[in-house]
Amino acid sequence: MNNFFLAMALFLVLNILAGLWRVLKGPNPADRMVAAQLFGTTGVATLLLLAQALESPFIRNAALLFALLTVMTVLAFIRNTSYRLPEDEHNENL
Amino acid sequence: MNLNFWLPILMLSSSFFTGLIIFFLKEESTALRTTLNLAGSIFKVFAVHFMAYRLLVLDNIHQVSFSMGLGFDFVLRVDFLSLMFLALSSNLWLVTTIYSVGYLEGSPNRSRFFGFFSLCVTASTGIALAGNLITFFIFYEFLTLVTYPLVVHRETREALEAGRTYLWYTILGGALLFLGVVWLQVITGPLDFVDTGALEALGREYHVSLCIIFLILVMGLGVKAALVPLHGWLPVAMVAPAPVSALLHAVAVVKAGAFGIVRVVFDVFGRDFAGFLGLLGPLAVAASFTIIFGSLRALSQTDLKKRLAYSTVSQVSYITLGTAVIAYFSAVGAIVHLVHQGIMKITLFFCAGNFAETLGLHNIRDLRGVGRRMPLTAIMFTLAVFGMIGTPPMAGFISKWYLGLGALEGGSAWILVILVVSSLLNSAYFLPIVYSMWFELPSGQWKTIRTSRFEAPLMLLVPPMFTVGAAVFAGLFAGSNWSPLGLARQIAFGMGIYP
Amino acid sequence: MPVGAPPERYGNITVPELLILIPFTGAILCFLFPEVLRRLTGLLSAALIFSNSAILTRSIFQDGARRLHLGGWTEPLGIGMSIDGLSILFILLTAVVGLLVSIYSASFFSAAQEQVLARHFWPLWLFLWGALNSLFFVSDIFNAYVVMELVGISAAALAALSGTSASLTAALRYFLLTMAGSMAFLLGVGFIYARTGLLDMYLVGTVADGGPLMAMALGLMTVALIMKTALFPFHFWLPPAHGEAPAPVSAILSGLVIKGSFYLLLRIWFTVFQNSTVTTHAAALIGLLGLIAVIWGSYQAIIQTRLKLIIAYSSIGQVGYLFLLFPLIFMTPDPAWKTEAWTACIFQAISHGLAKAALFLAAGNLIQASGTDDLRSMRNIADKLPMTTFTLALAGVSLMGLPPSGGFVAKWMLLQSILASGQWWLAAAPILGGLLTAAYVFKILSQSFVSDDKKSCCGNVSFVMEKSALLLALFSILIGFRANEVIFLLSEPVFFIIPGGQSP
Amino acid sequence: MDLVFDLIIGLSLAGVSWRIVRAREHFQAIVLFITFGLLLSLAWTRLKSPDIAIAEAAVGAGLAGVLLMDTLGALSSPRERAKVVISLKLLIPCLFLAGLMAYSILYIPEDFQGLGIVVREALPQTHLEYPITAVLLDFRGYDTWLELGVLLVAVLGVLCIRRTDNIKGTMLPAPAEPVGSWIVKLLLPLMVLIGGYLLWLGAFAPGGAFQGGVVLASAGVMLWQSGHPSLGLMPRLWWKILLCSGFLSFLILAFSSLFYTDQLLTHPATKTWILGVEYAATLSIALCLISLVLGSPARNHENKGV
Amino acid sequence: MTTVIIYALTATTLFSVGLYGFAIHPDLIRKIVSLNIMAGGAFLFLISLAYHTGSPEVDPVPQAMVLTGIVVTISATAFALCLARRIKEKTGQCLLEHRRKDTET
Amino acid sequence: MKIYEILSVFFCLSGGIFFLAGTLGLIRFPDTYSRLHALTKADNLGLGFIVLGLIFVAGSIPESIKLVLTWLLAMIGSSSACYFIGNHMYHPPKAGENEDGSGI
Repeated sequence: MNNFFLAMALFLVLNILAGLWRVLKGPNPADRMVAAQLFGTTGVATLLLLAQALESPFIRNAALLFALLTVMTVLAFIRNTSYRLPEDEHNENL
Repeated sequence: MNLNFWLPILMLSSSFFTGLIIFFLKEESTALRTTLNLAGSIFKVFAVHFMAYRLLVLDNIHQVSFSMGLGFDFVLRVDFLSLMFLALSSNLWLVTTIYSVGYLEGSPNRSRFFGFFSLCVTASTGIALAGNLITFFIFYEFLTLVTYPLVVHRETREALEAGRTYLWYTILGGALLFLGVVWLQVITGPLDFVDTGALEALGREYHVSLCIIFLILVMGLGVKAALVPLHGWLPVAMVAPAPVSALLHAVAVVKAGAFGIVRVVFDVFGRDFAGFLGLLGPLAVAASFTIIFGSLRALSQTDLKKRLAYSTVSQVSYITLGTAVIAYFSAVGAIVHLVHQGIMKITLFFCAGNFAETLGLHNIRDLRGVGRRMPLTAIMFTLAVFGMIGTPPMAGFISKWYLGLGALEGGSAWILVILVVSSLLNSAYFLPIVYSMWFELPSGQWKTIRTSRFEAPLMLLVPPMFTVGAAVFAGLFAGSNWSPLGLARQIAFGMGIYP
Repeated sequence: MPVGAPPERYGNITVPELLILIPFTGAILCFLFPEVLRRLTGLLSAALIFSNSAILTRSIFQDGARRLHLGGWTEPLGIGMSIDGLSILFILLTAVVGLLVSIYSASFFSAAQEQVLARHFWPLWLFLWGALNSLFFVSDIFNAYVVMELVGISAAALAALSGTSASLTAALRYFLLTMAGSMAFLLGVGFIYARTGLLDMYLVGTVADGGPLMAMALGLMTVALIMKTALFPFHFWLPPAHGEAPAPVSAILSGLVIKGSFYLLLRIWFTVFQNSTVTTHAAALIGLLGLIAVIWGSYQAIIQTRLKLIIAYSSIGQVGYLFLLFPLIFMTPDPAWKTEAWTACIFQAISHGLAKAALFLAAGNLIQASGTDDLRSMRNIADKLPMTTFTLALAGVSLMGLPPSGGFVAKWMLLQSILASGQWWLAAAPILGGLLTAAYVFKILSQSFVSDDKKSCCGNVSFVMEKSALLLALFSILIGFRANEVIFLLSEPVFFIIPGGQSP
Repeated sequence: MDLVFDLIIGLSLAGVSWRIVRAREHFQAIVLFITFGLLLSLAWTRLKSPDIAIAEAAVGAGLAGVLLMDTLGALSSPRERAKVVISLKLLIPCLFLAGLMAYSILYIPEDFQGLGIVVREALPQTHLEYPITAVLLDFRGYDTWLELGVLLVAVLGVLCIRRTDNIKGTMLPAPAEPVGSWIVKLLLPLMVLIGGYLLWLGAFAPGGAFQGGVVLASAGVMLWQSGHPSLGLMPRLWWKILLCSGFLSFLILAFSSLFYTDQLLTHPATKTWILGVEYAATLSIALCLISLVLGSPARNHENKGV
Repeated sequence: MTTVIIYALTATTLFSVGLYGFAIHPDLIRKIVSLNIMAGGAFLFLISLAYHTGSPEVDPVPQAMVLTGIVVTISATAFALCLARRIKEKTGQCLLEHRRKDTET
Repeated sequence: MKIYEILSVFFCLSGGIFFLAGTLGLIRFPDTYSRLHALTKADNLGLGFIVLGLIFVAGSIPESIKLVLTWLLAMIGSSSACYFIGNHMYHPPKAGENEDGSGI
């Protein structure tokens, strides 16, 4: 049973790795941010699964924190990205 | 109060603290400064004579020694040789002080000048008193440090250049000496000058090392003693004021080097052991080369002080030459030349200073007919010149005579040739000056820089009179036990060198 | 409660811990207090630390080395502190330099425009002092990492104190390098822990052997500490950082902070790795770098035209001497000469600390008087500030290693052990280095013999500032006469780990 | 299965770190770095270190991202892209180093025993149940003290660089967003609650002063992000005292232990002390971190202090 | 043991990669990020040791060390970033290579 | 294998599928808005299913509550985050309007 959860966790990790492609590709910062956001949620799920698989319930607290705090990064992101938009048209064609 | 302990320390501090106090005096307080200076130097002269009395008559051994924690002690010890050097430096300090007071009257930065001047004397006192090579080295470096400000005293670009040259040479020499001293210490452990012969025990084992050490030491000392390839700083340093040149050439720097060579050969290695190592021959050759080379270069100089400087290069090497020959007479000649050359050369520089100061004459061409304008100075100059050439009965004759005898005794007759050639060259570069001073007409009007009741201010006239008198008496009464020659004999005896 | 043996205290009167507690308390108070009280608090703390250091020195001198266990937990569980002759010498150096720099700063930062600097200076400086003191007590490798970070951040903040863009850049460059070094050090801690499962230096030292893990740890830690000590290839951060900071800060950085990392390097090599096989090649390599540093740093100092940069580059050269220790210790068979080399390098560290602090403070006087530290401004200074000129000269003498200064004693012993160990190539350092040092020292001093036509000089410098710089310079000379005590402190009876020997 | 997981995590960590280094756009590097933190916390989880995982989550998900993004916003110009070329001159030494380290890792002894056993044996003598907290607060309390010192000095350094004595002078509230402030109203009490919970947990389970402090700090930062003055509400002296409180409580402990037991940092026999120290540490960690984050992003006020 | 080796290898790789990044990037923020990667490597190494004790219980000492290390690193990072920003404000660049131009002014 | 375990496995798997869908969307969708769209739905649901699956095996009520709380938080967080990003892109602050004066 634990192995199943571990496998699930692994699957989600692979998901994250696949999603990295979007981070690398962009093209605009918002895309990268969206991908990071997905990673956050996927990470929460992975941590929860791992908490189950490795039988260490306190890991759930880590998951909780991830869920709680990722929004801060986004808030910081929108505060600091006013200048990035002009790039879009240029990069969209890449 | 234990005089045996305190007297050497008093000797040092009499000039050291005078110097320190003078630094912080205001430029205007001339009277106080002069009083301090004179008090210090007169005290020192008395102290030296008192010490001589105690040493020669009462046989007291003056010694100061304390540990530096480095495997060696800081040792001050008075023996005959140091006494002689001390007497020379303290007397000439007094004389030069008087001269400088007159010479520098009204010029800027006098506090600094006299401060370093006193420290310079302290350093040469320390060199005289040093009881081992390490203590010697400490004062030797100190001397470098405190003479630099004197060389650049005029603050002109030229002076600074000269100062830089001087520093490079002497610091390099200091570094070599440092290397040699430490190396020797590593091989032998602490070694006082009285322990002559300790090296012989190690001779076989460390033959090569000792030879290299000797070479390094002589090179390190040779910089100050102006042995030929290392002499470059000396002519350049002539930009310094006349009393400085006088002191540098007669007592402090050049003599420190020569004195060091004497110490190394006689007291550290021992003459016989150095000879056994085969080191003295090359040394003699180097000295002879320097003698001839210096004289040849002097010939081509047109600046009076420069010519005198090259003459020093040549004359000081007589001392080295004397130490390099294993003979009683050579040793005595070398030691006595230490004094004779000092008093004669200082006279020449004083006179050159007088010419420059009162009439603004630097070049030899300009000296034509100066004998009529400044007869007293010219007479003194002439006397010193004859001494330098080695005409009897002047002091210079005594040294050359002994050196010649020593050459014969030591079986190195070729040295006689050197002596003769050198004397001829001496005449060749000195006599024309004398001739033109007395027998040629002045080329124009003298432009007087300073006026006084006599041909020059009194304070500039008395010192050379005193020194030239000393040179004459040292020659005339050479036979006395208390003349430099008499002392030199005693020193030779003290070192176990007999005829 | 606590396990293990009771603490080994020999003299009950002295409390070494106070040397850490007082500066930290002072720092906190300085931070909390309103600005008017900061200077007073700072000075008071400095005086207290100094007196405590003196008392502790006396006790170590009489009773020998000492070991403390924090929280009553003995090693390997808890963190220990060790105080032996080596640490007490550095503590004392810090105390002397620290006290005089504090007195100097009290006057230096008193000008109205400097008030804002003073506000930040005192807490940071006292924090740095506390951190340095704990660094010299350190006996646990991880603790060393934390302490090093504390030193690094406070030193970098101080380096940025003057707020010019050059100083900020220099501070950041320094800080990034220290941080990278700390990371390497931490990884080294990991490697040691992987091999031994221990963190206490002395315990590691007793069990550690060779092997790739230990070699790796040694390499990482050595590189980290060499970077922080600004040895030759990693020296580039030092001149701007030390040259751009305000004078008292430069004095602290050059006199003390780089000594801290060097001290740690000694501890790592001779305590932690005392029994493991260190290849002589590594030691020779470090020695070679030291030799190059001596020559290169001094050469760079010669070609500078700003006084503070000359002094800063001179630090690179002078620090190079310290690293000659490694080949000398590891390639000399005779233990007597090992001790000689050891003493020489510690002596060099101490006398350089004093002399360099004096030089920087004197440079500060110069800048305050003439508004610039261009060498040419020296020309007007010599008459106006004879005491500062004298300070420069005295400290310069010590740097050159002329007798009878502390630098002379150091170079003497260094050259002696070099010659005795037969590693001739190293002799170039004291000889050539001395020559080059003389060149730049006289380059500074000769300026004071040039009289400038326009005597448009200069602001006043307070008496206190001149005096404290002069005192430091005097100390750097006078320490030459007290070589015996230093040698005693570094010799066996009060010595926890003798290079190549065993722990007591 | 475990091994596959380990391998994947290991490889992806290495790969992501390489991409971070190679990324041309700074922003991309930062997003990747946030992902890197996520992967690291998975690794901590796998290595049975929930404490580290929680700390990493707290720091990596929130504060580190905010710090980097804010700085990036201030540092980069619009279209700035780094020129990232592979420099063999540097790569080869790094590869060599990696190779050496990899080689030496093979020598980690099979029967490695750390200090775990010693700690567990001594644990009953403390008043703490959880070994990591015991190590942090008791066995190696000195380290923790100095660590609080590092935090404090970093704040002092930031103040020094900004030439101000008060964090207030460096702050500017972010523009208000309707949704943002709604979110904050919702999340803030929860964050304080969770922070307290983690602190309370530390006595016997993964959690503790640092984790709690970071969550509290995040609450403060988030408050500021949504346009509230946050720390600006605090009186200056209180801000200072609370900033020091952790370090100060250790200092008081040190003095009193020195006075009573002649040893530094010996814990007195009551649990109150430890709790007191831990609470003070939490508060000051939170406040220091807020000050560190808010201390930097001065926009309009920044030149006044100079 | 294999797990430990895998993570330790990852750790050292991270350290080297971070070091490389630290060395090649002239840009300050990238340097600081690279430093954090190095830190991650060092921490991972310690934690992999903590895991490797043979017993089911994990060694608490390296964990405590890493916790301390994380605090230290985040403080240092924040401090460095603040310095970098200040440099940017003063010079308009966020590089370290403008020393020469700077000292002239 | 007990019934709740089977349920757990089922829910987890469905959660996994949603995540996969989200990732595919992230990779394949043509522009930022649609990626945003794909993501928000997918990962909230995916996490929800996984939480649901884990509740079956969590063992205790408080733990289950914590799991649900986590899900709720993640949902709030990610939806508001997506709102922020979308809003931000749709109404880009004009240059200079943002407080970002020194950044440029």
